Amino acid sequence: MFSVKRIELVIEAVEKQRVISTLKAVNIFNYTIYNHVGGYGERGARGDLAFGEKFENVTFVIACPENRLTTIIESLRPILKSYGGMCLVSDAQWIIH
Amino acid sequence: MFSVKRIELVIEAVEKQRVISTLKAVNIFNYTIYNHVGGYGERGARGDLAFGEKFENVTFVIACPENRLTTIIESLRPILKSYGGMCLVSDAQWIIH
Amino acid sequence: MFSVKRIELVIEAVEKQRVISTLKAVNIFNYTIYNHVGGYGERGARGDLAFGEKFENVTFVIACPENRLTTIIESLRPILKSYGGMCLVSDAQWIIH
Amino acid sequence: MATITNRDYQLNSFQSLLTPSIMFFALGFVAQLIKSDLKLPVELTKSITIYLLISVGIHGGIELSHATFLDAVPSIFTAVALGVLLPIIAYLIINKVGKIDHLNAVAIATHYGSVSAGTFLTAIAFLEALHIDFEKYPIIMLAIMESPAILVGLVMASYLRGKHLNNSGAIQSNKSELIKEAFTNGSIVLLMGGLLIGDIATEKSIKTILPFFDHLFMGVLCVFLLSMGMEAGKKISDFKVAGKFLICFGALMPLISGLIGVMIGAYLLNFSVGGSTLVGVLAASASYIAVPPAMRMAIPEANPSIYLTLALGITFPFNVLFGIPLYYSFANFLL
Amino acid sequence: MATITNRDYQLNSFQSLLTPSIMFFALGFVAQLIKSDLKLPVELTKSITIYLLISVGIHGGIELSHATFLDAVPSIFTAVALGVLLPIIAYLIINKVGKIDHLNAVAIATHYGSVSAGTFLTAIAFLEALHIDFEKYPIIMLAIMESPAILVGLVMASYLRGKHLNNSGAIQSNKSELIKEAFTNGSIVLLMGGLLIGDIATEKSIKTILPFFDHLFMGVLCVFLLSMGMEAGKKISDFKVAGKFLICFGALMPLISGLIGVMIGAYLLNFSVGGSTLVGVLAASASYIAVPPAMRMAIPEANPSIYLTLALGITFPFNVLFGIPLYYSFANFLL
Amino acid sequence: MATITNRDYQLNSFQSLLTPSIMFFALGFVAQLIKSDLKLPVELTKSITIYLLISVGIHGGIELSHATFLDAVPSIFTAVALGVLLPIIAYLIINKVGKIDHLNAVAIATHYGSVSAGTFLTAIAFLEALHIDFEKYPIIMLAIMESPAILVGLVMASYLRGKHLNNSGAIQSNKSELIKEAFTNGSIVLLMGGLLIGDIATEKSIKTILPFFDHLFMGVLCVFLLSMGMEAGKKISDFKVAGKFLICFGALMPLISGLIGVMIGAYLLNFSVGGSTLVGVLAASASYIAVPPAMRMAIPEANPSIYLTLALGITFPFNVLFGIPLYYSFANFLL
Ligand SMILES: Nc1ncnc2c1ncn2[C@@H]1O[C@H](COP(=O)(O)O)[C@@H](O)[C@H]1O
Ligand SMILES: Nc1ncnc2c1ncn2[C@@H]1O[C@H](COP(=O)(O)O)[C@@H](O)[C@H]1O
Ligand SMILES: Nc1ncnc2c1ncn2[C@@H]1O[C@H](COP(=O)(O)O)[C@@H](O)[C@H]1O
Ligand code: NA
Ligand code: NA
Ligand code: NA
Repeated sequence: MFSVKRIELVIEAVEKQRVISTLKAVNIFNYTIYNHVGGYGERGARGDLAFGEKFENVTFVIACPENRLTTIIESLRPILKSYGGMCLVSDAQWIIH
Repeated sequence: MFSVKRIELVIEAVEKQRVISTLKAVNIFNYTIYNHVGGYGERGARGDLAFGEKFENVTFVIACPENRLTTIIESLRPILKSYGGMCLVSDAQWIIH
Repeated sequence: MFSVKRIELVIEAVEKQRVISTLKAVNIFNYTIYNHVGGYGERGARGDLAFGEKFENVTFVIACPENRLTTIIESLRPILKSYGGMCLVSDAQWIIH
Repeated sequence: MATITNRDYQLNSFQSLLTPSIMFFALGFVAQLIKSDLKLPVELTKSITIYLLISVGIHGGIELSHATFLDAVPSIFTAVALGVLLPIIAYLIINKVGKIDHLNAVAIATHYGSVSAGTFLTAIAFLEALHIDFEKYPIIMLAIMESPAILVGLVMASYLRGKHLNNSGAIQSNKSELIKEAFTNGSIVLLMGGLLIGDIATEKSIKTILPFFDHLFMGVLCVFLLSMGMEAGKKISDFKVAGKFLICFGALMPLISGLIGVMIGAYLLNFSVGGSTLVGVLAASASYIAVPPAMRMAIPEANPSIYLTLALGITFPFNVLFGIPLYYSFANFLL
Repeated sequence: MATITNRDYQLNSFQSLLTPSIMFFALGFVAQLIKSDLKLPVELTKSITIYLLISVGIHGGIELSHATFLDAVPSIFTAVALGVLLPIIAYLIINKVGKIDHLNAVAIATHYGSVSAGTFLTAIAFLEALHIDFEKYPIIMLAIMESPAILVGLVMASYLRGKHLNNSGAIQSNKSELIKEAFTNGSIVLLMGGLLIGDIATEKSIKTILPFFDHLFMGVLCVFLLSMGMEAGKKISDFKVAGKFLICFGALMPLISGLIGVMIGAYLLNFSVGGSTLVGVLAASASYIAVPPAMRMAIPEANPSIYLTLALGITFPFNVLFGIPLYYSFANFLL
Repeated sequence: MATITNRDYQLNSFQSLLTPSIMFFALGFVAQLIKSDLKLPVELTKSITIYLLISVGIHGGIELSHATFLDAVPSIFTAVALGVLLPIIAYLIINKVGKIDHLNAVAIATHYGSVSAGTFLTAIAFLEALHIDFEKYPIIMLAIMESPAILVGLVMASYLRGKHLNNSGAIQSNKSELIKEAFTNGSIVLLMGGLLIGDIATEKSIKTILPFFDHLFMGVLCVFLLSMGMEAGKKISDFKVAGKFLICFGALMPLISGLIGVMIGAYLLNFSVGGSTLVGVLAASASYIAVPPAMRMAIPEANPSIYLTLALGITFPFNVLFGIPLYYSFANFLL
């Protein structure tokens, strides 16, 4: 068991690939992803249309060592700036397997 | 980055609209929602029937300032009382975008 | 409101039943489950195939009293050993209803 | 039809059990029993249900385009009456005989006043396999009978709450909302919409959509029953939550109401053997789509596992496997 | 066809509003208005869209297998021209007349230069109900018109950004990627693929797949329009986000471009009444599938609620209920 | 049939590559290569697979209702033998020639002993396009061949684990559970269920479901192959994970086993050209539905990316594009 940071990023589905590439660029390859996520934010409702997963959210959950946090956050910030979304960071324990 | 409370509410899908209205009534408009959530609790299994998203759970994740927490919780409590469900609160950091 | 541990277990969908039985064996009956979860880890990409929810992840969220944590973790460890997956533990407050 | 010899009938009846649709029901049931990993996507089952409801509606509408509204009045009236009386009878049996607590009893009883489109469709497949004609009014009754029982359930529940229970602090669910929902239910919209469209549209234009809504019907029904067989098979393992009394109830109640229904169809509505069988099926079937969520909202104190297991795991398969041929032979015997 | 008497036409036209497909659209719309809990699985709507696009493509391909590529050149040229000009006209109206800010104006305008396959399919159902023949070139135009407007939108947006706005720190979305996406869109692949396969495959082998792709078409279209009616009904409640000017725009713009389209079809392309109607429909319809996500990526500053509400909640139902018969009568009047 | 001239055959064979179903496979493949955003809902692909398996089963069942069980014994026996021998051959090639480690070798080899219903269905479409008749026993073989290879894989894995590896602390997956799963797999249930129902049901009642299960078959198959083309296109980009040796193996193994299969069909089972081709296809095809999850559970040490890429990205497209016509011409040459 060791301490990690748990990043929870809710963002528009269209930005999925961009997030994955951005993470790769800072050497983060591992993540968990939830598709078809709905929500309501400053940019209105998401996830209620028959066309288009393109107007849904996806959620990324990324567990990373504390010392990687700032790099990751800073790499994601421009995406959050343009396309909105929510990014929460909390503390967690990683169970080694 | 500033501190927020992360509310994670797992509740029956039929109560979705009621939760949204209740949140609105206390001026909380933003949330993230996960549909088709399964689970097992005091009221048995959820989310395994061919008919009916009506017997599934949904999960609301709400990030709010600490000083709004009590109001929100108290507004949700009656719903939890009648229809069961789980409500967890934890600390998180909100990444400003 | 009282303190609990929030366990978040991301594991291959094929192991769903095994996790449920394992939890039952240590007297944990309640959990929330998210199906069709994607991800990327040491064992490559998950959740992008037309056949087979069998190559997807599922996420279990389990809220438990602090004193039950070790038992649960130890019961899950062998599964994590064989089949990979992620297991995060964090602190949360349970809202009594 | 009534002059059919008994032996012929038995042959026919047995053979009819071997219609593809019923064999698919059995296949799904067996797949579940042997714990096969066979799974139909939930969206497939939902899509098929939508298709079947529209199809049945259109079919009925085409036939009814020859009738006047007045002709339908007795059927409509009967449907409402059945929807009101059956849940009361069921409640009395469950609460008085079975000693089940008031609110659980109401929640369960309500299911038996409403109807199961799946059972109705299977009955139609059964009749068509035997080449038995039937009146189309039961399709209207199917649409109508969804709702009244829910209202009766609401009334019973609030009466009993007032009489026997002191209200807990629980939220009272908005009653007018529940009533509205009882009447704007998705199945009702599809059935009634189909009926209307089948009735209004010109014969020519209807013909363009029949290859989809008519020719495929029996085949699609097979996949539906495959899925229903699997659901029934899943639920059957929850038997113990229901307890012995309720298990018996789940098979006896449809028997009682099915026979009542057939008699009403034959003597009151003057339907043929086919039509009377369908009225029997409407009376006998228990709702597993519209009523469960309504009861979950209206009577959160009741245990959903019980009423779902009864409606889906016991009454539905009972009707499909034994009830339908039985109601049919009873109708045959009467007429 | 042009010698049809006016009265006959009116009768036909009214009757045509009662085709099953349009009644299903109305059913979905009403279901939403009465807040029924009716829901079609999203996957069903997507699957049906895929089916319809392939079917229309194959259908067109079979017909085009008799034509040469040269015959199609004028249609292709016209499609591109419409795709370029319509968004510019729309932008000028929205920005100059409506005083809507530049970027929102571009985002909205782009939708009107592209097309809606759903509207096109409804128009085909309409023509077939009236037994009106039509040229198949509009199907190619449908595939082609998806993309040019998106490019025009991109160009306009970056021009206006340079001229009127100082770029915020926001990421500039990769333009070449967006352009690539405009041309490899799923609908284009299905339509073009269907066209090609219908064109190349031998008549014999095509016949084996027609029971699925042809005979069921009109029936499946009903379910599609049911779903579209529900979407339109959902969006209609968002009216207020659009504001009065844009609501009017959502009904007037298709009128203008529809009439222009019919004239182009009739006089420039020398199409029959049926074909000219379809060109009108292509010009009049606004994209609600391909363009919204493209604009979301290209112009994140614009408000998606506005353009989605306009395209789906106003222009689509307007075209289905009033536009199509209108463009048809205009074509009828011209020819 | 065997007297067909060589030139005729070549023409036919090329033309057969232009059947709609195979063109749809190519369309899906190309869509993926040009990175189109085209997506079929996963539930659609699953639903179609269910439909196709039932249809093929029913079809076979109808034909087999004229045969006795004894007639099927040689086919059944052959199916089991192939399922046992092919994975052993494949294992030896992979491990001895390719020097791939034991457990990965077993996991991969197992896939080649089992079958791919998608390949089989494509072969049927191919034969029907050429108007070639075929025996129905291969359908039974398709159902039977799903399982034995999985058992062989389990046995090989535990033998090799004992011999070459000291067991890590990893959980031993429950073997009896895995064996049970091998025989109650969803595809087997659907195929066998369909066969049984097609066999038992009366001709009259079967006719009512053929518009759905028969007439639509070839059209639905097109959508299935569109989806398979997309999957294959996705997987092809994972080529490098497999390495050169395994890529060659993915194309050579089906060649070897396909030719063996054709010979067995022609000489041992005395099938016609059509039937022998199908036996070849059964032998040549690699499972991508039943076996991968079984191997994932039974041999968690092996890398799923490798066996999925091989079965789905290499062997499947190889068989669809080259294998099937090749096995057919070989059968043609032999008979
Ligand atoms: N306070 C919040 N709590 C939970 N989720 C939020 C919150 N704010 C935004 N979101 C999520 O982030 C998405 C995009 O937010 P926005 O960019 O503000 O529209 C929304 O659709 C929600 O899913
Ligand atoms: N201890 C727990 N941990 C995780 N989820 C829970 C827990 N208890 C209840 N839940 C979730 O809350 C839902 C409703 O709970 P209940 O009202 O107890 O039936 C369940 O279906 C689960 O999804
Ligand atoms: N660092 C991480 N952050 C988030 N999710 C992870 C992480 N590592 C692994 N996972 C999840 O756990 C699954 C299995 O991981 P693995 O066993 O490493 O392949 C992946 O598919 C991811 O969903
Ligand atoms: Na009833
Ligand atoms: Na347009
Ligand atoms: Na094989």
